[in-house]
Amino acid sequence: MPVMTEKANPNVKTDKLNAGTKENKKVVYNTKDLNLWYGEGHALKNINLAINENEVTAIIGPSGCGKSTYIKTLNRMVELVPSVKISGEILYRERNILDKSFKVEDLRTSVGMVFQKPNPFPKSIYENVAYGPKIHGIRDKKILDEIVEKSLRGAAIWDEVKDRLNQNAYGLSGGQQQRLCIARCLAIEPDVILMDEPTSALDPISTLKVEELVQELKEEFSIIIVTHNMQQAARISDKTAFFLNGEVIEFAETDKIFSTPSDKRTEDYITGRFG
Amino acid sequence: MPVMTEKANPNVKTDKLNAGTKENKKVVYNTKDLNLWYGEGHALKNINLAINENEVTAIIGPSGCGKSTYIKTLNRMVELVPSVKISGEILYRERNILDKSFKVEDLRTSVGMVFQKPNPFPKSIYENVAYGPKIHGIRDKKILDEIVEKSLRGAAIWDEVKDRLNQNAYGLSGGQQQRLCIARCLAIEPDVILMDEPTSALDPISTLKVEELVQELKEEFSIIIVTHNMQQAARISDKTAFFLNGEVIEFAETDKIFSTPSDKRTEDYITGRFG
Amino acid sequence: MKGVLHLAKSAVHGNNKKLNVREIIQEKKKSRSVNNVTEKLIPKILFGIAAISVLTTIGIVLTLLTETIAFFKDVPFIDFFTGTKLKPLGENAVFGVVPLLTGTIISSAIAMLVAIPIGLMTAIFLSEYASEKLRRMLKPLLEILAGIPTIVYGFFAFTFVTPILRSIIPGLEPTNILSPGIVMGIMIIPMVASLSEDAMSSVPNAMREGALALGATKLEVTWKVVVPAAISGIIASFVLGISRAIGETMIVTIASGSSKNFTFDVTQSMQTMTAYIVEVTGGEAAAGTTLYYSLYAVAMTLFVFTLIMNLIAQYISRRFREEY
Amino acid sequence: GDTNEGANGENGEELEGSVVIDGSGTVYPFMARMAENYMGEQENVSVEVSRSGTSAGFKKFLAEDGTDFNDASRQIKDEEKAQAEELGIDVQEMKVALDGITIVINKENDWATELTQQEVIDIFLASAGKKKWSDVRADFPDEEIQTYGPNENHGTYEFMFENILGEQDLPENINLQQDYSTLVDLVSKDKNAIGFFGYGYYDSNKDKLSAVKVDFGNGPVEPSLDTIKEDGDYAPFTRPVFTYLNTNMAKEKPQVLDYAIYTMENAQDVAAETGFAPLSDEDVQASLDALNGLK
Amino acid sequence: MKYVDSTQVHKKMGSRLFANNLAKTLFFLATLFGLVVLVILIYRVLADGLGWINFDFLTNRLSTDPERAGIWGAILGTLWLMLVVAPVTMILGVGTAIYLEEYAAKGRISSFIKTNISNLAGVPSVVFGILGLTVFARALDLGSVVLAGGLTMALLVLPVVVVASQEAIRAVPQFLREASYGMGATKWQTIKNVVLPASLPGILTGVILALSRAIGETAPLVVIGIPALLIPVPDGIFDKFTILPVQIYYWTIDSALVAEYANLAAATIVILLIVLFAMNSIAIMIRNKFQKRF
Ligand SMILES: Nc1ncnc2c1ncn2[C@@H]1O[C@H](COP(=O)(O)OP(=O)(O)OP(=O)(O)O)[C@@H](O)[C@H]1O
Ligand SMILES: Nc1ncnc2c1ncn2[C@@H]1O[C@H](COP(=O)(O)OP(=O)(O)OP(=O)(O)O)[C@@H](O)[C@H]1O
Ligand SMILES: [Mg+2]
Ligand SMILES: [Mg+2]
Repeated sequence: MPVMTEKANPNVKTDKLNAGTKENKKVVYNTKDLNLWYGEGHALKNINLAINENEVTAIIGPSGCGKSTYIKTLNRMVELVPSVKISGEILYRERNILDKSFKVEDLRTSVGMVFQKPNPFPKSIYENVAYGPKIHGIRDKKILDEIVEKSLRGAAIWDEVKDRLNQNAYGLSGGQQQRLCIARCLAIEPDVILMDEPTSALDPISTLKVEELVQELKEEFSIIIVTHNMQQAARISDKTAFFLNGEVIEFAETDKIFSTPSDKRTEDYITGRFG
Repeated sequence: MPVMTEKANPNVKTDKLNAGTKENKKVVYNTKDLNLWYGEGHALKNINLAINENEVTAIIGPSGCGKSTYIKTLNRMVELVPSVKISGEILYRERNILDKSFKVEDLRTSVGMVFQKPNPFPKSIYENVAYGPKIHGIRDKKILDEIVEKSLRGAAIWDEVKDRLNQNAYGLSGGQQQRLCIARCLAIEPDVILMDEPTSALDPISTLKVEELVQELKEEFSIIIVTHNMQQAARISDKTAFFLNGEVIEFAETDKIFSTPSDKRTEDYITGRFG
Repeated sequence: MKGVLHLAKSAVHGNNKKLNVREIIQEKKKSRSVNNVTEKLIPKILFGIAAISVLTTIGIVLTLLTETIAFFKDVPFIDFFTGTKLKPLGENAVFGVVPLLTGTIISSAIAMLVAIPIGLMTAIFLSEYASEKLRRMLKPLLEILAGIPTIVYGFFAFTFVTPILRSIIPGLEPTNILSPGIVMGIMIIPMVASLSEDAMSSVPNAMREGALALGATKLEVTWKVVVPAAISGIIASFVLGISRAIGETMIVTIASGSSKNFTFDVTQSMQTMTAYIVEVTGGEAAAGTTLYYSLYAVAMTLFVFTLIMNLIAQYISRRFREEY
Repeated sequence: GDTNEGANGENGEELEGSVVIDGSGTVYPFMARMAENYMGEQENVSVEVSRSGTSAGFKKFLAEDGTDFNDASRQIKDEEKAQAEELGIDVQEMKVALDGITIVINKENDWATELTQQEVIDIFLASAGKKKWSDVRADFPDEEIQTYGPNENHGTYEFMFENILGEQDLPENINLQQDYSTLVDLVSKDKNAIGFFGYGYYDSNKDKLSAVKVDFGNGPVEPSLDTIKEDGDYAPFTRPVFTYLNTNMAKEKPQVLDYAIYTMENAQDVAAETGFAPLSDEDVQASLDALNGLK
Repeated sequence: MKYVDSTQVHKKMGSRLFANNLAKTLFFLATLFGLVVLVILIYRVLADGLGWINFDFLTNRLSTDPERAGIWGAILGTLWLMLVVAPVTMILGVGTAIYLEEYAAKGRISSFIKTNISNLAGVPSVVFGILGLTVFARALDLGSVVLAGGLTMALLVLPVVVVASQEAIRAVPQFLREASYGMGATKWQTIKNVVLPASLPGILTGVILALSRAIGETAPLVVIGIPALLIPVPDGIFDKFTILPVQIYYWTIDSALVAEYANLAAATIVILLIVLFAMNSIAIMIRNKFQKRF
């Protein structure tokens, strides 16, 4: 393993990689020396990543490498596991979200999340989308109507559901449910959207629709997407981070990662030699 | 699929194959035109197989091809599934076991079975082995002691457990438990032993021990063993039957199957091209 | 915070003039500090609610204990628990709890003599012999049996079972401990059956297959493998059944009369602890008398009895939880 | 209800509130019927009748916030009076009907249909040692006597114990019951049974039990509404039954007093309906006078 | 050397199979026993009571005269009782369940509360009656009114609701909670808006079962003290009351006195069983309708 030495000082490496991106974009998430343990298990090791605004950043890596853990750390969802311990810093818009004074609810209002399995609430389609605005205190029916329509349009599902907004969301197909979940997430107009394998439970056609949607959404939002599917990462992301055993092995422009990875392990993974 | 025509008259084919075996061995199980349905699902299709005494017969094939179903038909264990329907004949020592007049309990006394997952009773080691003889009416403590020792020796586990015969069987390791189950099966001195992937839940060392044991046991018993592990079949069996989609594709000497299979699909499976 | 988000907003949402949800949300957030208070208060309130169940237990123990202590000032502890004479009314009241204890124990014993074999056999039939279809048909019927109020069983014992028994057993008194004991047993059958069935159903099939493959008949599999493997759950169901029988009130109140004689003759009327409580509360309510305190002493005894049974059942099913 | 407004009550006025009655199970049928009739007239008054037994009832009656009436099948005792005084409760005795202690036997019992007063006493007296029927009279069957009666909760028991047996011990094996229905059942099913309770309970179970004709010296007398009188043929086993009124309550709650007056006005009718012998007119008037004095 | 003689085994097989069949028959008969009793019981009750059920019986007040007696008071009493038990037990039961499932650390306190609840479930109902008599009827000086009875019953059935609610809450998948947290919802908002609505069917089923237990219980109310004759019907929770099972009780023990009372008791049992059956059917319907939605 010749790259071992590089890994020993990941800061340097990631900075170097960041330097390779378009300089005019702002950094939305800056992760510094992040370490995370589940009890004794060291799940994230010295993560350093700077994620840009209005880009799609893909996170790839074999199962168990810590992708979900990382993305769930970005909105502190990982804290729902009681045994979790975290060290390091994650700066979101320059503020350390791991700071105790930072309210997770505020963070999660600005940072939306879409999960691997579509997880609509067992409520009507309308109520699903209106859920976020409502819990944040928006009661005005007219405003809610507007938000719902706008969000469903934003998630490219409006035409399919506009006639049955009051039906239960569980009547939708898996792909529709996932787009509904995206709409739900858009409804509170987040700044960043985290997506954890949003298409892994979907059929190819629905996958395509969600991928297109992601491409559109990046105009307005910053998107971080975890995926098992290398082709997907190549298709839709601007940057790609490759995780292995809880470490970031490589982080660079997607083109570069998939054409000329600088790390042997990245190459092995991308060419399907393991994982 | 060029073999299709052969399959249409499987009798011929199997007989041909049988003809290839050492002629001096008696047939212990002769399956004729066996068909089996789970409700609507046709799980075994026109099976014809003649299995010899004092040999190890391996049954291989991809998952879901009907291996377990077949072997469980041989001791009519498959009838525990309420929806099962069976047609055809299975002659065990010349008597059709599918005949209603045939008592399953008698059959199962002559035909032992070892399961995929070790399933000792939650009793002492001694009681596990003595269970069979006891239900068959042997009460004499001295005879039972002898049977237990002989069976445990036969299953190559006597030395490991002789000092703790009264301890619970659940204290044993997985491999030991499996050999205990074999001992339990030996205790009723069966004629045939059916084994359904007996080593798939075991570590390599325990697997080796069980494989050695099978080799020894064939001196006294006829053994039919289902296995996922091609190497295992090659190592321990005399004959091998290859199942696919509920059909017997090929049945021949193990050497022949693994060196010069006559069916393309057998070859594909053995060389790992599917399954 | 506000600054940052404004920044973000203007960067991303500069084009949307019509509706700016993010801004609205920020506005609302500011005016809703109440939220934090609720968030902090709710767990405390819920804890308070959860504590009520504990308070109930404490309440029961305290009410019983204080009056019981008063009772033992009047009647010596030893006399109460060894006295075979109970004559709570009239001039020379005597308080010996033994007649009530024998009444309770005998009625429970009769009940369990009915409930254990029939309940266990029912469980075995449902778990080992019945087809899935039959089981799905029979179980709800047993649930109905379990859901019938005890007063109905009391009526049944008094107006139906007793007359039948009396035509068979000539010496049987019109109120006797036998009839309610049997009916209580019938009432407990579904409980024993369903808990035992649960225990047996959780014995893995692999175990049954192992035995069947040795040529065992179903009976042998059941009796020598399944039942031993599920024995702790089965015994726990028996213990819970006993606890239920001890605490059962209306059936014995109606059908067993109120004789306080110390006897072991099941054809006679006997009183259980529960029936005594009903009789005394129904008949007497003036606080401060020994009779009044005796009510609490008996209730305390009953409470301790059932508590021990429940703890035993919990202990058995926890300690010997089947590990396959 | 189909009550006409204003056409009811002592003063024709609509009353409301509750009247709480407890006490003797013997008097219960009388009182329950009375209460029911009363509520037919005074829609908004709720009369509850319980039956804990005379003594137990007195305990509830003689307490703070006690019951308004206590039915009693015996007269109030001195201790009870003393306690009432202590609590400042002014008790008004109201004799409401007459009851005969009826000695009942099984229908199949054809030997003991007539007994002398002494024989009855002996049967229920432990010290008399009459364990078998043949001990009572030589020509009676050689079988054990089974004695039954209401338990100590009941005034009937006390009347039997104090007035008939002269406070002497009852047999050890006497079967004392709380519920009269149980007693009726027990006696009706036991050939060797002999029991005692109020006439009313016999009256409504005549098909199941026989009453013993008691010879008080002038030939056997059957208990009946005619013979049960304070000066009638059955007088030795006759006792008045009472209800006791807490006059403090009567003064506080008009409905209580109204009910008391109603009870006395209708006592004779209701008594006959419920198996009691009616009072004499003088007795009724005496009570009414006392009650009217409370107004 | 052979120990197991196969001819021997074969010979014995017959008797072993016979034993098996015999046992099977026996087990089946045992199962049938309970059901036969059920049939007899229902038949008896119907035979005794059905002829007495008519409109007047349902709408008349209590009376000592069996011809005129009705159970209107008991019906209203039962309803009033439910009106107290349902909200009280629901608030206490669901609150406890939320606390145990969502807030309490899985430590000493929560396991203590859990043990306590399962013990409470085993306390005889008559002891609850004494608690009710001492605390609600006497100490709080409520008397034997609906409220006192209802509170007593609510505590009695509390474990049923707690356990059912806990199960329902546990059945709400974690991903729904995550979805809500992911929107920036607070814990209580998540519980209130997601967890509770999703577990509502399970909770309701538990509450209905608890209610049906409550209206079938007799002993606690007899202990608290319900008068044998209570003609007025209750108008509120501070009124004295009677309920169907208590009415059955009094009529049963008085039946030797007035034979027709046994018929009235049977008729009341029919009504009570119908009510319970309806309630259980509703519970089962809710359970089936909302089963496995996630
Ligand atoms: N709740 C948990 N408790 C303990 N360990 C956990 C927990 N969740 C994840 N882990 C461990 O942390 C490591 C990283 O898990 P994570 O779910 O982040 O992987 P992943 O890259 O998302 O994998 P996949 O592609 O399978 O989703 C794994 O070793 C996993 O076993
Ligand atoms: N109890 C059952 N009910 C219905 N279908 C069944 C049942 N058991 C097996 N099958 C079906 O019958 C077919 C053969 O199953 P079987 O278990 O015999 O396969 P197998 O070769 O043993 O597979 P594996 O290697 O996975 O054990 C499969 O399609 C399976 O789905
Ligand atoms: Mg993941
Ligand atoms: Mg298999």
